[in-house]
Amino acid sequence: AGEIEVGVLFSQTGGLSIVEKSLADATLMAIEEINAAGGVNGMTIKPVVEDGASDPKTFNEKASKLVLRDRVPSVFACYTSASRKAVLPVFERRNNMLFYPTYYEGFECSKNVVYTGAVPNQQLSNFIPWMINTLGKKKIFIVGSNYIYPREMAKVSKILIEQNGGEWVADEYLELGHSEWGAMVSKIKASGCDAVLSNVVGDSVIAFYREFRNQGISQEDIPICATVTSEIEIAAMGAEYAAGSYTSFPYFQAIDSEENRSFIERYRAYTGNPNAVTHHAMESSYFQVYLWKQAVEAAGEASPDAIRETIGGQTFDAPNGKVMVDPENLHTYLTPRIAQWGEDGQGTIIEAYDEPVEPLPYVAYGETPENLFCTTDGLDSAKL
Amino acid sequence: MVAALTIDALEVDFGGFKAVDGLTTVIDEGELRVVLGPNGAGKTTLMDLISGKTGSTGGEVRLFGRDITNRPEHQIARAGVGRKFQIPSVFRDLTVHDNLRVAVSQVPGVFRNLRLGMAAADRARIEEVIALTGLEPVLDTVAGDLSHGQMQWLELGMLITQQARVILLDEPTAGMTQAETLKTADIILSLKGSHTLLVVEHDMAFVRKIAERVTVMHMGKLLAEGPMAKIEADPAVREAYLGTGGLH
Amino acid sequence: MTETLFIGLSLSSILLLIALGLSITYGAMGVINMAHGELVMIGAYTAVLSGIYLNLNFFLALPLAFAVSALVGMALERLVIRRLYGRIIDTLLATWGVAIVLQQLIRLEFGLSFFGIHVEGLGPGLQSMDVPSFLTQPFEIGGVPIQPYRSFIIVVTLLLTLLTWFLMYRTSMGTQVRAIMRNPQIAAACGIDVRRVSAFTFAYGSGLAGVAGVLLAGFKTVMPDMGASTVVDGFLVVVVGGVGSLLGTVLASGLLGQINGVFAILFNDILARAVVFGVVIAIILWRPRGLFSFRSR
Amino acid sequence: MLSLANVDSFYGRSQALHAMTISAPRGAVLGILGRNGVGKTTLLRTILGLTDRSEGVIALGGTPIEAFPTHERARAGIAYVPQGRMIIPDFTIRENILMGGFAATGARRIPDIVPELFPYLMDNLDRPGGVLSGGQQQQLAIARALACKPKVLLMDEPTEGIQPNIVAQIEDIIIRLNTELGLTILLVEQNVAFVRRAAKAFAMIEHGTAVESGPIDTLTDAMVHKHMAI
Amino acid sequence: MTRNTLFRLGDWGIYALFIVIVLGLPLMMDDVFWLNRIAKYLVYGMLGIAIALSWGYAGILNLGQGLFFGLGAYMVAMSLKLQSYTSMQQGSDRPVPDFMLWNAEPGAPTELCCIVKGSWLWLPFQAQWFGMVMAIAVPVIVALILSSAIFRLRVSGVYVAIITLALVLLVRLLIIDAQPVTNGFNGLTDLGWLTVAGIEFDPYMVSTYYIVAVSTCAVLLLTRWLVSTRAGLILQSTRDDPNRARYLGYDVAAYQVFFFTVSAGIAGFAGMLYVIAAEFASPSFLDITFSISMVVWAAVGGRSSLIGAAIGAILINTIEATASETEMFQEAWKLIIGVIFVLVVLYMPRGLAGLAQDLAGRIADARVGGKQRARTGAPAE
Ligand SMILES: Nc1ncnc2c1ncn2[C@@H]1O[C@H](COP(=O)(O)OP(=O)(O)OP(=O)(O)O)[C@@H](O)[C@H]1O
Ligand SMILES: Nc1ncnc2c1ncn2[C@@H]1O[C@H](COP(=O)(O)OP(=O)(O)OP(=O)(O)O)[C@@H](O)[C@H]1O
Ligand SMILES: [Mg+2]
Ligand SMILES: [Mg+2]
Repeated sequence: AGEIEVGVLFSQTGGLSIVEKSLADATLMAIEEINAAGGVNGMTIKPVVEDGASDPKTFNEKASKLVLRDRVPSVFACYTSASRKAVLPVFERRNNMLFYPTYYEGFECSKNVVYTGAVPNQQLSNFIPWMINTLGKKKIFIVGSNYIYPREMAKVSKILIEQNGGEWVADEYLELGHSEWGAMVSKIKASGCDAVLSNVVGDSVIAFYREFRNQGISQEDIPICATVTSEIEIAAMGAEYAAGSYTSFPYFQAIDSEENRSFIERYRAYTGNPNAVTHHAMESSYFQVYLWKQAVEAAGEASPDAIRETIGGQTFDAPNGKVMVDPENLHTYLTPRIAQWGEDGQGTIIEAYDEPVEPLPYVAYGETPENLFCTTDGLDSAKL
Repeated sequence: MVAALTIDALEVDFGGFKAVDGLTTVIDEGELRVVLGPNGAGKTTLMDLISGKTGSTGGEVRLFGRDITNRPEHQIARAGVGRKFQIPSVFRDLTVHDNLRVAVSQVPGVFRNLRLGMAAADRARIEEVIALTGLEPVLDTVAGDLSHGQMQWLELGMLITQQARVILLDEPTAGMTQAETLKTADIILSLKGSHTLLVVEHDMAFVRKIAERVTVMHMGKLLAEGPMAKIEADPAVREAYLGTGGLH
Repeated sequence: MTETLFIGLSLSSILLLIALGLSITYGAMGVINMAHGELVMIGAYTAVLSGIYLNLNFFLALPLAFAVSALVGMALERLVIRRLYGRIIDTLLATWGVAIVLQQLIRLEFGLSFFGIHVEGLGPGLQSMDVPSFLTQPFEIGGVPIQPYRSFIIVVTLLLTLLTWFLMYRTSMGTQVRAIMRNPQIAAACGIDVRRVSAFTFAYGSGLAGVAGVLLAGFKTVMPDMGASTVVDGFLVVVVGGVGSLLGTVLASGLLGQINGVFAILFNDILARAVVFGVVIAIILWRPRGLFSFRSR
Repeated sequence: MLSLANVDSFYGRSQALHAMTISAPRGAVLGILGRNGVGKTTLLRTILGLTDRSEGVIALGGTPIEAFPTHERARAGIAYVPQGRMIIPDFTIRENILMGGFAATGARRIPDIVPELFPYLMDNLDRPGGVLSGGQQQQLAIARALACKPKVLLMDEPTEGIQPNIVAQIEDIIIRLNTELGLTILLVEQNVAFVRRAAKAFAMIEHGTAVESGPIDTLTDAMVHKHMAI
Repeated sequence: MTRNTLFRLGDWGIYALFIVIVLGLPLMMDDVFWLNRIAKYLVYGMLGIAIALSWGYAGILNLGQGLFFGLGAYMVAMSLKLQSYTSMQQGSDRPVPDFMLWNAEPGAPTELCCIVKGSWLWLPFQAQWFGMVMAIAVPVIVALILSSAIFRLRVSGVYVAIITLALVLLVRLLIIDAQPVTNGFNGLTDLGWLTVAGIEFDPYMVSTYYIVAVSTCAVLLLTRWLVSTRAGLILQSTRDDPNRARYLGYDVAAYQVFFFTVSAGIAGFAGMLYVIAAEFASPSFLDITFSISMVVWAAVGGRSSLIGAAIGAILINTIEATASETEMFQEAWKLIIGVIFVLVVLYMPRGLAGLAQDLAGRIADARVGGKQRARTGAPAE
């Protein structure tokens, strides 16, 4: 009996609510399911939902409310790195646990965060070799939104491109949230590249694909290979604009498994929207609640220290398959997949690892499975 | 003796149209000079040029021998030129008293004005001006709420508080009753001698009361200059300004 | 070279499209309407919803969006702006509040989401509008590649600009609008029905925003806060051009668009935007009342 | 033609007219006198509905108009030459004149009498109004008022800032407008001599109320002294 | 007692009450979270004061006040970043911000001087006092240069607003683009705590609250003094009629520059305090929405009242916080805030302070019984 409170902090209002609302929904759905199945250690989970309002200042304030005032032992929160960075001091200084569901650029090794989204190696380690070797595209134009994630993805990509005998012809950025792609796309056309690696995020994605098509570039000649374009953006741009392009993610709505089909169905029922799409970060938002539950059950209590002790090594059969929290760096083993988008707005998975891949948050810095920077006692500075 | 205000071949060109066109005149210290001229003759523009509101395109203005042509307005004001506008211009959101307090400061700089309160001398001067202009009953009224006439008074009062040595008055009695006009004339006459005044006015009764030397402008040029009596008799002036000639 | 010019031109036309409505509501009526972007957004949603529910095609959505945004604008004028004429900063603040409300209303599906009702096409998510395929298929005329959608935007913008110019400077309505802007009391005393003319003018400016919304929806994302970022650009254009000068608005959008295009092609988009901001600051410092403005004495 | 009965008028919370009662029969030239700030301008603005609020009856040719919005009153035939002229600076002289015509029915055009009265304006139709001198603007304001073919003309200190020979001419104009066009004129003036010459009747205002009124020859120096001295 | 004395007493009474409450709050409340939150809101209050000073008193609407807030925040955050544990962790005994390491070109020296282009700018920030001084100095210098250009060239009204707006957008763009030295979009996080004389100021400690509270009260009194001086009066006159002020011999631009700069300095100071209370600096401080919000706070409180604007900022933020944390309003709170803004502008054009003044006016009228006209327009407090 009894209740256990957890924090749920995403943007319910403001520009980022477009995506973050679905993360909050997925989190709350998982909580509801767990409660329906008897809760955790016999206790009902009570979510304390707060609105980050798409503003780091608000995220910081609400995080401190959840941690210091409501004293929840764990918080499921944040989509953008900027908001995670804004709440991080609260979690680290007050020793609380943050569960972060988004793919991000890496370079973090916090004892207070469990990262369940992909890090660069989990999106790129198969993608770039595949582009060059299977797809046969050697000259690659890298574009992104102007912030940390695309820049770091570009850095990792460049290393991988060179290792695989390809060549990157440009590395260009557009201001986050902007959608005037005229100049960029004509540069792409003029550059003589074979493929575009896109780290463009948010609503800019839609404008990008549309402009691409409007300037008459076909996905056959120069395919867009994206790391962030998910089902949300595809649905919004109109499937015909993306048809033929590729995305690399651990999760796609099109994954053909019983777990996933049931997950999609439950999510649609939960949100009351029969067309609701599922995507990587929201799937992570979903399964990380289960990982948390298992950790609490393993520890027998829910204190942040106890959760940190037991979360490492937890595995779960998520809609995308098996996932596992790496005990060294609290990031998550995920299975990289590549999908090609079809006319129906769904991806066809054309390439996937057989099993989950180890997360390497410092891969751009030279981290390899043999040479881990992030250890159980934090970042190993000697290696940097 | 150096003249208070020397205007030397002053000229301004508004895209081909010369509103003031080679005007020359000399005003002695303590003199009260009336400037007459038809509407559009360039009287207000002349004041604009003297006070720095408009930049001249030729000629010179000298204040007590010092060249002030095309200097920034506040420097000209500091050099001793005070000005009243045709449309009354006061600080509409401040009270009458605050208007006078702004005018009284003798130091221009920001830092030297960073103090509370007023020097005794300043306070005395404000009292004097209040007495002179009869603004006592409205001291705490916001200037924007004054009637047209009261605003004219206040503006005149501010010039006196400001201790300008040369005062330019553009139609100071516009919109005043006859009685008020007469009172204004008295104030102006009482300033004569201690201040140098340049007055533009169309009200001939008022002009007759105060005028000694008169300058008449027409189409930006000097039409006539001399004592009032001579001016009134001048056929050119009658034709252009006083008499019943055609509208231009 | 022609390609760069074309990019600049199309950037200019989009700036102008947004600024046109503002140059009326701000330039002619003295209202800094921060909700202008939301009227653009409403125009875009009108296109989306009319596609879903009425099966209207893109071209029919244009007049419909004009009408819907104009009506919303008219309501806004009636309820809020009417009490604020002459208080320019207050119009900015109040319409800022209105913008928040409009965005949130779309996000909450007019409040229906509280009751668990989902309206297809609304809500916090991204929406899209279909563009007829002949407007997205580039073709060539004499070896010069033509981008039909952008060309279409340029043409529509041009037509709207001419229409606006005609209305403002060649009709008695235009004189009335401009008279009201300068001195509403005298305008009224001269027999102008200030309320009606203001309401219509505001509605017209808002309607232009609606049209802009549809055209933007063709290559941008439709979402509740899509307008918020456009309105700032619009204001920069109107102010640089000189408040109240339609010609100024046209030239300013031309100038800023071309500068943006050239720098984006020669260097990169980030620098281009920085340069645009720099140019805006420089122009205002150089001409403190914008490129074109009337100087009274 | 125009009459006010017991009119109170307000700016925000402050009252500027108190139970004002005056009337100007058809064809009258009513001179309105009074000190600064007694409410002369307010009276004219109240007739047009330009103050914040007013109460009482205002009638034009027998029809009560106090419920009309300003533009309706203008269309009913009241034209206004405001104190301070209020020319629209960036309109040309032509546009400024034609503006007045929005109150008139039919095509907007410059009334025939304008070239005759104000040749300067006709010669400079395309100059912006904002650069004109004060006197020129006054002429323009009168021309604008005439463009609406009014029945009643409200003039607020039309000689303020005008050169003497044109003052004489405005006097002629007022008389001509009155006799030739049959206009009823309310003339606010400080210049008593001018009023004596131009007006047929007078009203003396004090504290927002008409304290004396009658035909112009009943205006005594004593009244002037009593109500207009400082 | 005259009406004016009554007013003055009431006015000082409100200041005294505000200061007593702000300083006495920790005695009544021991919830560290709320103390920290109120400290942040007091910082916003300071921003309200800065806006009221430039907008209400000088008539200069600055839509880019976030620039100065952001600069102040970044300056102090830079020095606190170098004091953070992770900055010391990089294998050298001298601090290097962690993000510079992964933004560095491979093989670059891991020294602050030269790890990335421009990183040498960080060198002096190793001293905490330097960051704190710069937090005020940099906004002041930028404001001085900017406002000198603006006001010497007689830019006014909405054009000033647009220049400040364009500038804040420009600087925001540059901060985000200069990722190797600024950490771009993520801003500066993972900071050390402010340390004075060996004492660390945990943002959730009462002493940190007092740093903010005392600063706010000091700024309030300082600005109050400034506007009561003759210079303050002259400033208000330049707002009403700059030409008149010029012909009285005042260099209007100098007054505008001075007060604009003071306002910027206050905003920079506020930025610094915010970092101390919230432990991060972010380019979102330079978002247009934030700058406009500040203006709205001041409008709600009363644009021409310093304390009114401060209270407006605190009040609006408290309402936002409580509304958004009330389950019923979770999604609708923005709607409510938007409606409040509109209603305040429509029905309370002079904000809370105006409301209070009208109320006080009525009470005073009843007391004094006289029919003295209220001073309406002047910014009385
Ligand atoms: N900035 C300007 N641009 C163009 N023309 C101007 C400007 N300023 C003044 N003028 C013209 O210069 C002439 C003189 O104007 P000014 O105001 O000096 O006349 P004035 O003698 O003061 O007349 P009044 O007695 O009517 O006040 C007028 O014809 C006016 O139109
Ligand atoms: N817009 C306004 N708001 C508040 N009070 C006003 C306003 N306009 C005028 N008043 C007040 O109303 C009263 C009458 O003013 P009005 O302008 O009608 O006087 P007037 O007789 O025309 O004076 P003058 O001869 O100076 O033109 C004055 O006390 C004035 O302060
Ligand atoms: Mg003049
Ligand atoms: Mg009057």
